[in-house]
Amino acid sequence: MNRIEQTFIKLNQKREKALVGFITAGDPDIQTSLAIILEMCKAGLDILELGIPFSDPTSDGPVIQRSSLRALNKGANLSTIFELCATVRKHYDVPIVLFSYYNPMFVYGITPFYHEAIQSGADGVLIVDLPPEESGELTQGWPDDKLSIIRLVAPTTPNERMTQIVSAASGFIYLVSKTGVTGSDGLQTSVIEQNVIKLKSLTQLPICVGFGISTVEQVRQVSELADGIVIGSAFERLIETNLDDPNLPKLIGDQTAEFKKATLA
Amino acid sequence: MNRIEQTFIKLNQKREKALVGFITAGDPDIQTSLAIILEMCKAGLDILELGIPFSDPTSDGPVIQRSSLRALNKGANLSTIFELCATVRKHYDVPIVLFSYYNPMFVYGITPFYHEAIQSGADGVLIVDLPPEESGELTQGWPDDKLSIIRLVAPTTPNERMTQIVSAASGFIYLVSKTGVTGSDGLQTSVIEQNVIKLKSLTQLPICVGFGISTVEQVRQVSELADGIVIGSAFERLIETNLDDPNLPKLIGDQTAEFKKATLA
Amino acid sequence: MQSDPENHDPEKQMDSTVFQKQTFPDQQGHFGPYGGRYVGETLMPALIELDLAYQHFSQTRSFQDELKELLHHYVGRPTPLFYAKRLSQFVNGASLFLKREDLAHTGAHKINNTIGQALLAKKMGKTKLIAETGAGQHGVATATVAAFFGMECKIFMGSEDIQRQAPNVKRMQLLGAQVISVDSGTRTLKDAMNEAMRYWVGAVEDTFYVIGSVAGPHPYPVMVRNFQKIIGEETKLQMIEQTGRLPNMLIACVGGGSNAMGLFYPFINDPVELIGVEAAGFGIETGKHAATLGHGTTGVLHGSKSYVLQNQWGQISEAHSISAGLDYPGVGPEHALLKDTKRATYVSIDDHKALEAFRLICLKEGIIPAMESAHAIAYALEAAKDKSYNYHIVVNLSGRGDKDLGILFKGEQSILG
Amino acid sequence: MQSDPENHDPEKQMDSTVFQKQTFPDQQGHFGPYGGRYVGETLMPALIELDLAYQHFSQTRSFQDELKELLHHYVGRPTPLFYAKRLSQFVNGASLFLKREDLAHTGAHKINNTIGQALLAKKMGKTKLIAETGAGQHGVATATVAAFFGMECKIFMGSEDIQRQAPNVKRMQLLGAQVISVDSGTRTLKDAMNEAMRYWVGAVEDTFYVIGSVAGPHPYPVMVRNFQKIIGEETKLQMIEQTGRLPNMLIACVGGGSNAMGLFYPFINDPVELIGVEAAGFGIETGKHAATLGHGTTGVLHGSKSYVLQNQWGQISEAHSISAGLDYPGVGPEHALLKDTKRATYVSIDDHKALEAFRLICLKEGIIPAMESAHAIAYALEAAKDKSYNYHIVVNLSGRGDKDLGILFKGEQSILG
Ligand SMILES: Cc1ncc(COP(=O)(O)O)c(C=O)c1O
Ligand SMILES: Cc1ncc(COP(=O)(O)O)c(C=O)c1O
Repeated sequence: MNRIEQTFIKLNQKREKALVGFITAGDPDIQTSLAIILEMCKAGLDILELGIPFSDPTSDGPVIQRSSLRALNKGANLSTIFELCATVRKHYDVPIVLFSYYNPMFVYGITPFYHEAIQSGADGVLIVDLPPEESGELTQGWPDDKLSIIRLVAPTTPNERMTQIVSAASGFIYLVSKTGVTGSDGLQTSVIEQNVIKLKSLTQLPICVGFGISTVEQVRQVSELADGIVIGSAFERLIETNLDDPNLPKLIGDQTAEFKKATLA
Repeated sequence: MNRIEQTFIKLNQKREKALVGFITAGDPDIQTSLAIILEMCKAGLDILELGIPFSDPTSDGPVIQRSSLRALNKGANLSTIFELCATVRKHYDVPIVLFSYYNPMFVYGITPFYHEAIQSGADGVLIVDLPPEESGELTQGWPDDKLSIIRLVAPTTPNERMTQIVSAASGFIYLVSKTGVTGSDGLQTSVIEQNVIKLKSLTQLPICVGFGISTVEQVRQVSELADGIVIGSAFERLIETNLDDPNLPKLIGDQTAEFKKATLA
Repeated sequence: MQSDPENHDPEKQMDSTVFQKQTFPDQQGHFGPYGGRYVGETLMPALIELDLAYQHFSQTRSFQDELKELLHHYVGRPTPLFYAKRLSQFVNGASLFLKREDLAHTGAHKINNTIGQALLAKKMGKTKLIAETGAGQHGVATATVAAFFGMECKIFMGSEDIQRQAPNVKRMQLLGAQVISVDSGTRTLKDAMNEAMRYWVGAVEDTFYVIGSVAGPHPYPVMVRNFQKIIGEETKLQMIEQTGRLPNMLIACVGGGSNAMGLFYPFINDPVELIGVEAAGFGIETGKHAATLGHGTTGVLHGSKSYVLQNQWGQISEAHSISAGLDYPGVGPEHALLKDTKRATYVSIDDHKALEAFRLICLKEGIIPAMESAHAIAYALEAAKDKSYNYHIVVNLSGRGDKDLGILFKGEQSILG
Repeated sequence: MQSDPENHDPEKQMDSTVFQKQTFPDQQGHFGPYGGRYVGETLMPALIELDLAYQHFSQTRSFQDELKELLHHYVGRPTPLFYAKRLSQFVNGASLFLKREDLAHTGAHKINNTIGQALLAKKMGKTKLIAETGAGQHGVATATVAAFFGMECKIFMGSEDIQRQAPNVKRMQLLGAQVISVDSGTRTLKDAMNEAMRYWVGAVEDTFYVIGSVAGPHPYPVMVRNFQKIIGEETKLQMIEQTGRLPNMLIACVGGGSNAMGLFYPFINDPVELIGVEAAGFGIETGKHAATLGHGTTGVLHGSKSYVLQNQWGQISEAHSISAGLDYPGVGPEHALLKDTKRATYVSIDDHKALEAFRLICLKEGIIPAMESAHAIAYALEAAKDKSYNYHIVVNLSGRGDKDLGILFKGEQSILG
């Protein structure tokens, strides 16, 4: 049983929901990024989604676009990111999901990527632009299923397709809250609720909801519907507006703690 | 016998060549224009070519274009020009040829034009853009042939066509010295000579040469070939460069005298 | 003081049946009382030579074949005739068809003519071309054929038009032509033509003057009309193919009048209404317009007799139009005859209405028309109103509007709002 | 660290005979190891719906008839195939023929595709169109069909391209489209496409994304190729009509690759050499180029797998070309397959040579080509050199150069000297 499963079991027992935190690896630089992550873990983050920056993040809104650019400009790459991952793993047992666009992985090499990921303590991957239809190349290149493959379900996903997706998924299901890129405004809880219900009828996997959740109040609302909440742009926005603040990691940590509180029943 | 014929007979007897002076009527204004013309006559001008300014003088170079514009801007029109002509006639017996583009005449009315011209003492017309082919309308509208019709022959005119042109002409033949608009540079005396010889074999009419004759030396050269020399742009250039000089009419008169001297054998 | 040809020209009494009995022009280039050759003697021999050469070569099989070939493979003819369904639905009246001269190489009908004249120039052994241009379309079309036939080329263009139609200036330069800025007079088409004629006087031996419309001295009006009449010939075939019959009405804008004559001529003896649309500029009542046929008087300009805009003393007036190609105080002599005989009707459309029509066809049909052509469309929209859908109107879309972007935008802001 | 598909993709061993045995793409949009659908889940259902709709409607008679009709009467097809005699004489080698896509409505081949996609959008009940654009030609072509079909339209364009291709921005605006300036990344086509995809994610229910080349996720590469293959179909007929046989070589520029695929596809099983010309920008050796097939590596960009320009970490590189339409670090997946199988050859031409060819065709043939097309011409001039006149080369003149006047003139001075 890997760390992701263990985490959900534990949370379930505590009647808590998972706070999944997305951070672009290496933003604003590798050192600060590490410090931020450590603070988040300390503050009670349940799952870390470690974003591999990509030059052309077509599923992301402006906040994460800019964060990717900052990370790339500071030289972040898969090699430094695996190191970062390994360092986090030394300090915390938090499940780590590597979030990526397919190209950086593909170019690194599917099999080398797998080994490095495992080596550095990662627990899963979420490849935003790799639908099940195109996953064969990846799964064939991987020796076993020690890395969970988190899959996305969107509000536009029809029912049959949901079945297909969840059957190819492991770890948890990432339910996209709305049509739109990351960081978009507005939350339609009724749509989320309907989709969670549908998914629950199709899979045992936990359901985490993401895209556009940025306030404590929203976290509270979604906590009542799903097994976890993913926060990304909200953290990155905080980084962006406090780039020169030496206290930045602490700020993110505090924010994490606040969000985490809102996931308690 | 009209004044043009008489003039050439007289000049012939004196072994002189005709100095034909072109002046845009009303340039720079009607009063000064009159003063200029009177000075020219006093200085020995043999024939006055009185230019009726036209807005679109396509056969004229920049100097005469600008002179036409000055005249028009000061309100010159056929009515004031006939008056000017009549005033000149009161003082001098010099033959007056009205030089025009066809449109101002046509719009004034062919027949009214004829009567006004005769009335104000004009002796001939030279209509630069009215070839013999299109002259029927004009000659049909004129009761008699008291107004000479001066015709142009160009270096491009083939022999047969020369015959046709001279047979429709009266007064004198205006031989265009070169291909080009008025005021163009350079004089090819050999071409002129050839054309004069050809014309002499076709007609008894005197031959006057014009276009681009601007120096005393050129007047002298052409005087050896033809019966008369037409000077236009050279006078207009002098007007243009001395617009503010109260002595302007006298300047033109002096220049006329110089040119006239050069026409003496 | 205006000499009114009605008084002394018996031909002026002709009505439209005259076209069934007679073809125009006569040997000397007269269209009834209009046309002819009013130029300085230096040019007369060149015009006579041109007339003979045109009569000769245009009858030869090799000239005809070569021209046909070029029109097809180089110019892109036949241009489509397009039923403008959305525009027709919008007016909810007559059916509107567009003759797509905008799709011809270089973007307007002008090339039909320049390619014919350049081919003739080549046959005549001329090595240089000159032309006047207003909108720049004729200049581009001349520069194009000059490059094509390997001839030197000079284009005369008013300095105001150089401003208004900047892209076309650049196109001419890329095509290797020298663009000569004309600063005299109104600095528009009229003065460009004056200057081209002046230049021609000095260069007539080796230089062919490619006139851009059915204006100028004989044989230009007839020659240009004949090179442009392919527009009407194609339209006739296409209408019959698409609708099974002749159209009821043809509409074309009139600057010098070449696209209109080209469209009208093949229908001259057919029961089809012919409408020429002139530019009313700021409005006829302001005096700032280019409605030569509608509001001009008989006169002689640029070598032929026709209607002109002029004052009582025969001085040519300044024309006004938003569209450089219509901004001309003269008009081809054949139109004068069509007007007097009532065979064609001439109306006018002001800048404002032309802009509205421009906007409408952009938005309804996805076609950016030349501002010139927008005048024809504007009138078509009016004419279509009280008709039924089985009344068929063909509008000549004489050119595309790429050249007009400059006048439509002040900085980044569109004047269409 | 580069994952080289040669090592684990047995299909990569295919040679060009594969096209005789198999058609591409497969059901999932794979061209051998390339193509596919690499997009966020939100878009997947839309792509599947699009694929089904495309498969369905494109087979119906009414769709085919309507498209054919529009291509003929609205777009102006067939475009001419023109034997460029002067250019051929100049190179004194092979005979050069130009396929005149510059004469299509809006001035480039792009409209063949947009009119097809817009018609499909209409059938699917979509009311809004979006598109990315580089040179602006695809943007204009999309704005045009949006106006034509009465749909709302948003065009995403990099802010650098907005500068480079200003006239096309104005044209789109006149056609009623909203031009959205994209300031992220390289501010060119790549980022315009990123932004269009992002917008689409949020608007996928009522919005049809009109992709402008044979790139993007399945079914775009096959759909766009099929809408563009009319270029090659016409060319085949025209060459046979004009020369009695197939050409020896086809040459087209390759940005995303749509004009090239459109020309090549109907010849895929014929004994005809296929040459794609990419932009070498400042020169391959400078690293500032857009020669994706020639010097890129396999990767995934904009929803499909193909060659891309990228660094060792899979970050997409900035492309460089004087020509905005070629300035793209990706390329359609079918070209990747054509390259690997050696069915087509890909070469590159730098800015300087493209400008020279641009200049030459202006002066020799009187045709102002798009800077994109000038790359194809430049290579054709080289390829023609050591051949005889009965070696026939067809060059796709994919568009006209009006849009490029801005980059060719600094102020009033032409950079062509
Ligand atoms: C597109 C277009 N239409 C019409 C005209 C007007 O000329 P014409 O009346 O000779 O057709 C012009 C002149 O430049 C033009 O460019
Ligand atoms: C005229 C022209 N040719 C070629 C291209 C390149 O695109 P593709 O390779 O898809 O034909 C463009 C793109 O904008 C273009 O405008």
